[in-house]
Amino acid sequence: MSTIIDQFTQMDTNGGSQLTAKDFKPDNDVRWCLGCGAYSVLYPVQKFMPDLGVPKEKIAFVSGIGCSGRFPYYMETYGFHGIHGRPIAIASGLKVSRPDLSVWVVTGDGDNMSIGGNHFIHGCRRNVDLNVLMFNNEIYSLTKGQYSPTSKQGQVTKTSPLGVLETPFNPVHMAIASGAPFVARGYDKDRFHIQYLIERAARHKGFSFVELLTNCLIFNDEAFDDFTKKDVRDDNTVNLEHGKPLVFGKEHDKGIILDGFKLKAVTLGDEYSINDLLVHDETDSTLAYILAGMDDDPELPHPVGVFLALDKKPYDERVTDQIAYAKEVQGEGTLEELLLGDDHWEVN
Amino acid sequence: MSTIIDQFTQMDTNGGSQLTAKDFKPDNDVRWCLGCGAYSVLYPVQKFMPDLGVPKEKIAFVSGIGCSGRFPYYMETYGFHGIHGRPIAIASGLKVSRPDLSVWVVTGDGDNMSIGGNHFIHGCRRNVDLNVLMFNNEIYSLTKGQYSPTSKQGQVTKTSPLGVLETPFNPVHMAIASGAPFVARGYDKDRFHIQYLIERAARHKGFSFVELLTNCLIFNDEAFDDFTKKDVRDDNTVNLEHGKPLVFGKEHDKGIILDGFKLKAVTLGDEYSINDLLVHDETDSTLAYILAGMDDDPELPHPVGVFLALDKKPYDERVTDQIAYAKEVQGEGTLEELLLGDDHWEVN
Amino acid sequence: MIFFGRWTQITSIMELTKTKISELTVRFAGDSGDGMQLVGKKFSDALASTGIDLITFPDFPSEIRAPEGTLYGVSAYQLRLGSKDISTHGDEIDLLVAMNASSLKVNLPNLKKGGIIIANLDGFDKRNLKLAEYEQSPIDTDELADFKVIALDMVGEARAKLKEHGFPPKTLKKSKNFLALGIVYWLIDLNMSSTVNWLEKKFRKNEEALKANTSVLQLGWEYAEQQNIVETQFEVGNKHFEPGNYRNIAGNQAVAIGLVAASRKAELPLFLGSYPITPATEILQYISSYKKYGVKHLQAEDEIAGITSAIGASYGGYLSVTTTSGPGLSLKTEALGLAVMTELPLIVVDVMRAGPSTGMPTKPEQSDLNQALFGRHGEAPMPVIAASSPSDCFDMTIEAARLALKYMTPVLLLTDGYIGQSTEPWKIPSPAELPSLVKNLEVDKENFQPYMRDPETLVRPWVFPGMKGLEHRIGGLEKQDGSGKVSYDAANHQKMTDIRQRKIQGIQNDIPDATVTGPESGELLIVGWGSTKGAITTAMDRLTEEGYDVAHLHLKHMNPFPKNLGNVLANYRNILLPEMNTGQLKMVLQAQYLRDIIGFNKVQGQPFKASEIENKVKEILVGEEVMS
Amino acid sequence: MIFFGRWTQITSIMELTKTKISELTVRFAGDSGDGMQLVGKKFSDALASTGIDLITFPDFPSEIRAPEGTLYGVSAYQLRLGSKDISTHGDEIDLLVAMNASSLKVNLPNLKKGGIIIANLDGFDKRNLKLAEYEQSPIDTDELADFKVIALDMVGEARAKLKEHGFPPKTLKKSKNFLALGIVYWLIDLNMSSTVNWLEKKFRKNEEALKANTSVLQLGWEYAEQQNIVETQFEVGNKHFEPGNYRNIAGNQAVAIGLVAASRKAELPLFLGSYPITPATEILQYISSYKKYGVKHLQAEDEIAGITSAIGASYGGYLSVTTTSGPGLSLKTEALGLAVMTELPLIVVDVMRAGPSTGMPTKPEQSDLNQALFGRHGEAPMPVIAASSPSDCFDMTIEAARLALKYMTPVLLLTDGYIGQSTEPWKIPSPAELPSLVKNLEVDKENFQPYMRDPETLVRPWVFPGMKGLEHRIGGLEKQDGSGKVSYDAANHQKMTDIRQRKIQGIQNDIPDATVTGPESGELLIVGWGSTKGAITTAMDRLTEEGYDVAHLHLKHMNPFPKNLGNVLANYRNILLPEMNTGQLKMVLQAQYLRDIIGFNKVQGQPFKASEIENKVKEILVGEEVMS
Ligand SMILES: Cc1ncc(C[n+]2csc(CCOP(=O)(O)OP(=O)(O)O)c2C)c(N)n1
Ligand SMILES: Cc1ncc(C[n+]2csc(CCOP(=O)(O)OP(=O)(O)O)c2C)c(N)n1
Ligand code: SF4
Ligand code: SF4
Ligand SMILES: [Mg+2]
Ligand SMILES: [Mg+2]
Repeated sequence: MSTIIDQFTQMDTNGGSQLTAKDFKPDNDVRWCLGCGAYSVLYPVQKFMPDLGVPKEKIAFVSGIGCSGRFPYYMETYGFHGIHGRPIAIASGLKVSRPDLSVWVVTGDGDNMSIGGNHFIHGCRRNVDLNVLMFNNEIYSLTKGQYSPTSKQGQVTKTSPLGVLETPFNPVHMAIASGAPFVARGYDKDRFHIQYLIERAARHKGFSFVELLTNCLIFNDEAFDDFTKKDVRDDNTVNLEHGKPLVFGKEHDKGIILDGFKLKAVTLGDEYSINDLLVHDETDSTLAYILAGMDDDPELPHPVGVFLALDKKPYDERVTDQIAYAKEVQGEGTLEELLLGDDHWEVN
Repeated sequence: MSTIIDQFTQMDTNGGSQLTAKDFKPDNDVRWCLGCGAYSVLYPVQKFMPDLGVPKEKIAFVSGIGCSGRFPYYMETYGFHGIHGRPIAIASGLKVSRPDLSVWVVTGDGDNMSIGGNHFIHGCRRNVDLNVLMFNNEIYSLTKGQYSPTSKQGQVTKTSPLGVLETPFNPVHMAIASGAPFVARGYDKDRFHIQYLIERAARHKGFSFVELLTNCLIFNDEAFDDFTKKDVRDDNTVNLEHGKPLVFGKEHDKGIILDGFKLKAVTLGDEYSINDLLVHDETDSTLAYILAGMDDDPELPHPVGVFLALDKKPYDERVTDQIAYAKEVQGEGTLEELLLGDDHWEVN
Repeated sequence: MIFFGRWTQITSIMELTKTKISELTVRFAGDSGDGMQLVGKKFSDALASTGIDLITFPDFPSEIRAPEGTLYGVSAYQLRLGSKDISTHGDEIDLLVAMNASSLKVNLPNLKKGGIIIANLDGFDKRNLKLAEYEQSPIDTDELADFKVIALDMVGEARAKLKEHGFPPKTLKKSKNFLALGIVYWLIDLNMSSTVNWLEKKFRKNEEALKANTSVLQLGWEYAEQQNIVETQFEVGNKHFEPGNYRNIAGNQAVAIGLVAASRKAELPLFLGSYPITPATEILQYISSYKKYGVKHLQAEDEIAGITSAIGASYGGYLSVTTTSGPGLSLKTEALGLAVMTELPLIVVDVMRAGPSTGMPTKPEQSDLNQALFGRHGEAPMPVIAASSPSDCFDMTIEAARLALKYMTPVLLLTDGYIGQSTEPWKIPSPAELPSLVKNLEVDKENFQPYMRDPETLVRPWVFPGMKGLEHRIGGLEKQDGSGKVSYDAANHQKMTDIRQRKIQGIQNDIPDATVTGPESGELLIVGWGSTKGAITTAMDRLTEEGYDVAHLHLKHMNPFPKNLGNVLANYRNILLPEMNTGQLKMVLQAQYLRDIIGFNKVQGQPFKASEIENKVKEILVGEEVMS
Repeated sequence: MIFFGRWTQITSIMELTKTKISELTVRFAGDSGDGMQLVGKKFSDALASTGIDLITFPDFPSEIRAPEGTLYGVSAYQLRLGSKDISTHGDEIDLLVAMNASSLKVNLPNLKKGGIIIANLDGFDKRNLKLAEYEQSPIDTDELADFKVIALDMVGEARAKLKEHGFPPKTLKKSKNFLALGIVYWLIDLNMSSTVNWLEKKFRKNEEALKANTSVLQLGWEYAEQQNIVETQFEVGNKHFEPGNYRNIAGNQAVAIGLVAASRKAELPLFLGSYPITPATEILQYISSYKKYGVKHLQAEDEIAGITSAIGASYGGYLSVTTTSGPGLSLKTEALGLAVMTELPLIVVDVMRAGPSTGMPTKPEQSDLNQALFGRHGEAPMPVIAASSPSDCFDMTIEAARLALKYMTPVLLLTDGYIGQSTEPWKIPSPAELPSLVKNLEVDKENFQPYMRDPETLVRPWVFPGMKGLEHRIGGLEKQDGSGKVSYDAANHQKMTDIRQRKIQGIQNDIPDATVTGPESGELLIVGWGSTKGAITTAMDRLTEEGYDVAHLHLKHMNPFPKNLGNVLANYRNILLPEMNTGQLKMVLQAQYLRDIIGFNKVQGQPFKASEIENKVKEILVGEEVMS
């Protein structure tokens, strides 16, 4: 059914290729604190947008509540600043109804994993073609510093003066276990890499989840410094690249091997060569899960990059297909037919 | 602080050991359909209760809404029939406030994984010492047959006349990824095994999640027949036992081996002996995750038994400890001190 | 033993005669497994298609399949049929089919003195009697002396019959409901062909089942005829139906169809985001079967995702809907505020059930009105409307869509479990007759601002992603008048609050005046809303016949009220307001019009009986209580 | 250039003199990073501890740390101080500290003609002027001609001073707020020792910082003295405080302390289930720091888990609480119904903010009253009470606990972001003075039924797991009277609905009568509720002084209302109801008492000014509009 929507949206629309990052900056101030990790996502996104090849009126950013939730105000596209925890649900309705749009979700660790946890896991499972950027600063920032579901056990915050009692979620684990076909992670101190991940997420058809470690300098400063600062980064992170062995270290002298289903960090040299190393396979969800487990092992570097990229038909396409199928098999339904139903009778 | 609660609950309480299953049956009818899989959980629970060694006034069953939600009415203990999706949250409040109780949660695949999904994952993570029995019949039964988050892709239900479009959750995967320390699975056609799992769950300190495959003969009959019926059961399931190799098959002639991090079914004989088989380790959460993945592979049997049993201090104990610590370090707080605060002044 | 209360003519004994009746209440009752819903439905289809008016009322137990024979396991299907306008499913039963002892026991209190009982003896064995808590079979005692009892062993009779045809006995148990139905058909001398046709369709591929069922149905008829079970058959005249196409329709189905109709008339695609909940689930089920109509739906993980996904689709330019019942409405309240703030069109259907909390999920009530009107934090006004009958659900759904689209606002449509599941014959409109629906899609691109407004209606434009050059941001924070930018300005907040309120209040100018049935002024006005309409109408008919000075005003718009409402109320000395709650509309009317209103409140999970309202009116007017 | 509005005495020019004042409104304004909240707080502590009465009002931007110098980034701390009862934070500013151009611009409209401005020149440089959208510095133009301006380069002054002491310059920027504070101290000739003491405590381990800060504070004083910045210092007399212990307290803190106090007096442990939300988060934060008092809390995954975990703990025998603000209250509505149905004690605190939807989270409003009273599906009545000042939050928290425990019911306590964050001196009660709280723990074990009731109060017993022999099941389904078993019985549902309503209504007999300040009958009664009390009281003082015939009734119990309320209302010709909403209490009062009420509605995210109420009263009484 060609609808009014087509009529109103298909007028003089052209590709977005002549645009530049500047076209995506609206004329209002960015109101994050100077130095907030959120900028490190905003700029790469603005930069990448022209390459997306989608006209900006066909792009929508949906967010929840939190510092991260302000993101849509900083993008000169369509934007919807939803309520706390619900951006994935809102965006799902938008994308299912409007598969022609490029729909992005911006959320926080509290927004997405605390109040929004149910929509998150169902989003992963349902696989609507959304690009979800989760700003994980391991704290509730907008409400000024309470612990979040990703805060560390023992962390002192305004609501845990003697330390957090819970163990944190591993967002990558959750996404994989819930069925997300695309799962990645980056951190604010490497904007270049973030831009790569954003591009990958955008190109992936289906639910793409990108965890972005963004420092909140006010309420949880230096949360990721032990592995994201320039000087320690190479030794304490490993970048996952499809088809490539897991090498890390300043001197590229370390790597990860697989021992049964356990990961071990080794030094390249006499005992181990690059050929012994685990080779990353983005299409294996069990491997992705195992790799994400490195976070919990102090002996292992923190994994970043694309954990998983599975081909899986998105829900919104399935909906379209099912409708097409029904029309084909049952015939296109007319209103008259529906009104009359099977059991009507006539009075003359 | 010894409270009024102690005063009212510590009177003439004795152990539960002289009790029998009959003592746990209240005098009202069970109102499930005859032949419902739910009975296969009810009876083992009633049977096990005397062995729990807890007086029945110290036992509480909390449930949500669904056919399964009626469970507390069938137990002569304390019982709370909550609202849809919230039993874990209610039970968490109960157990955190009353660590002296044995608190059980009865929930359904809809109650726990659809509307209650957020409380489920946070329950796993928070690790309050609850015993959660999830009746998974892969359908919403009480509302008469709509698909649930565990319904199979393509399944025809009242709300999916042309087939479900989503892929189902794997509840065991979800529980493990969310941090549950104890995760198990049983099915209605083996009540003896269910009783074992219930006992294990009860004895485990911390959040224990038991997925129970219970057939709904009205709205989703035979959902599990292909691997739980007597004649196919041995070939199509494998029972996980700690420290034991993964053998299955009517003739105990098949087994599971680990190839890297992949599982494979093999026939014991010339090529493989029992010593080649994967030995189950309940304390390894990565292994547990890998094992749960067998569900997705048609070549592999469905795993049942205890996937994971990790030692992890429950949240409710941590709360108690933190309070004790605060009292020790800061001194026991008096009301007077709190009222006066740090900055008061006196007017004469 | 037989006393035909309202029947107009009794002919001589011994010879089979016919009694013309204008109304009759029939109730099929048995176990959940006895197929009472099915025969009830088939019977009402047959009636309706021969031009008899009716209202049906399915009445299930809350258990899916309660243990056989229990009192709480009784499932019933009631209908009132007649040759004149029927507006309720009937207060008292004239004809009761009781498939077992429990179903007799549960329904006896509502059986009219002199009514007929068709009892299945098979269901009065020892076990059944015990479960029904009878010491002795009531059929053998004089407990039923006041009624005409037709008792037979349906299974035995059917067995004998089927044996003739050489059918295996396992088909037996399942078809005894058709035997009962055959008897009922004979009693009102109604052609069974519509039911036979249906059986033929259903068992197209199973000749044996077809033959078994049709012959058992036939057997019922024959049995009744040959045993001379009553001296007189009933004859129901036809109602004068206007020419046109008709069908039996339940409220939930009417909502579903109405949604599609509205979307077609608005030339907008339809989106439903919903989570199952009794008694609203059927709407979701119908919609999910409308794939060939191009309808999209999302069975959400919970009610919050139901409404927020619908808001997302509305933002995307769809006619968007979410459906639920009480507990679900509670969960949607936060998101309703978002829809108010973003001023997006949205239809929210609440099929009310008995509360509070889980309450009595299968029973109707009107106790969500407060929640609908006031159940949101902050100042979040939105239109609230209510449907008054199964078929009115169709009209009010279209009205909900009209208001939502025209005024860029969420609209709450209230129905309840009673009209949601009851059926009545409905004159099917042709698509062309249905009103076209206005949308706010035209914008002045040059001066575009997301919160620019039509100076009259105060409505903002609907601008959705894909519209070039109109990119903008909206959300739940307070926004600057016009620009829609986030604003914490004090005066602006006042202004926006006022605008949001005036916009909704202004709908007064766009809804029909309240009209009254009966005298335009006088002693007593009955004000009703929602599903009480049938009972009030029936009561009104009787009262008017008896010469009482009563008028009836049925409200469909609860926010805003019709403009003339205050004036109408002022014309009556007394105002009586029957509600299935403790007085929710009463409070709002009192607050708004400072009129003292007599509340008549029934909170029993049961619709009003016409007689209850009748008596209440008499009590007020005559000043003395009249026994019901 | 100086005009001292209300000051009683001006002495001769040239020589430093003192002016006695009875009230003064001071506002510290600057960037979020300028430490205005800190100096405001320290100043008010010093004032209060020397016996000066005051109310404070912190007023932050909604951004965590908005870009420096912007208009929307201004953070302010206002206080009204005086030698008589102070009940609001002041309408117009007498003394404004403006640390930069934006803070001047934003606050100038509220500065009283003749008021004093202490401006930090450093914050009026080019960049700052531009951000504040000034073409030219207002200090150099005649824009400020109506005010007394004291402008100095605080950073420069401080630098010079610190150099003397040999301190490194990096301590500079951070301590300029103390320089401003020193000037203010001098202006009212107030002893700085309490602030110096605090600095000493704070910098116990950092001598350098201590010295730097104290000497900058001192510098402010000296600067003011030596520069002769004004001809006359202010002298604030002391208010007569009753003997006792006092502290400055904010409403949120008072709630937190009140909860612990209630739990101690009830001899019950305390449980809080909550999810952070502005402006209620502080209650959760305070409670989470009360571990040594044995308090348990669960920071839940969402508001629903917050309330349901609290219900679980209540079922377990704890005094249980959940705290939130508007959007969170919306999410809790379903579970509130469960608490009503299970009849368990529960305190729900809603610190109201401006809505709808996300609205203006940092701004106060009174627009959740409807939601509190009516925002649940089904018939789910519960007590609703409201606190009227920061310290009243303590009393009303104890009242909430009293009602919850005595009547086995959830209780909704409404406060708002204004009184939640404002402070006032509070006379600290001794634990012994506080009321003991009744619980329903005694049961007749022999005849125990979970829904057996006290015949008078209709309250059921509180029986929690662990009590031997009393095992039973409760839940959200309708229950049989007495036994508490699930029941779908029609008459029973009516009965239980009535009981639940009568139980709550019966609380009327257990709450104080409504009392009036002012004449017991007459022309005009101002009815208020919640945080409007301060403004109404101040307005009343002025009006009474001026001889107007006005009375004031402040409601604390909104459901049920005090028994005598109808009678009281009947004693006045006009009733004026100022509310920070569009008329929510007005509606309820009109519905209940059929009285026409004059609503005075401010929905601006700002508390009422006393002058607004004053003028409104005059408008009504004199019949002519008076300019504000
Ligand atoms: C229903 C509701 N509950 C609570 C809040 C308060 N709230 C706003 S943001 C937030 C947490 C944000 O944390 P996160 O998602 O991590 O975002 P961040 O500010 O850290 O980017 C909370 C609790 C709200 N706005 N709405
Ligand atoms: C808030 C709310 N939403 C929806 C419902 C309706 N409802 C009751 S049970 C149920 C699904 C139950 O499914 P499941 O948990 O799998 O239980 P089962 O009946 O299959 O045991 C639903 C949707 C409800 N009672 N409350
Ligand atoms: S408070 Fe933290 S997360 Fe928020 S804008 Fe500032 S630095 Fe960023
Ligand atoms: S409907 Fe299904 S799940 Fe429910 S009681 Fe019957 S068989 Fe069991
Ligand atoms: Mg965060
Ligand atoms: Mg189920």
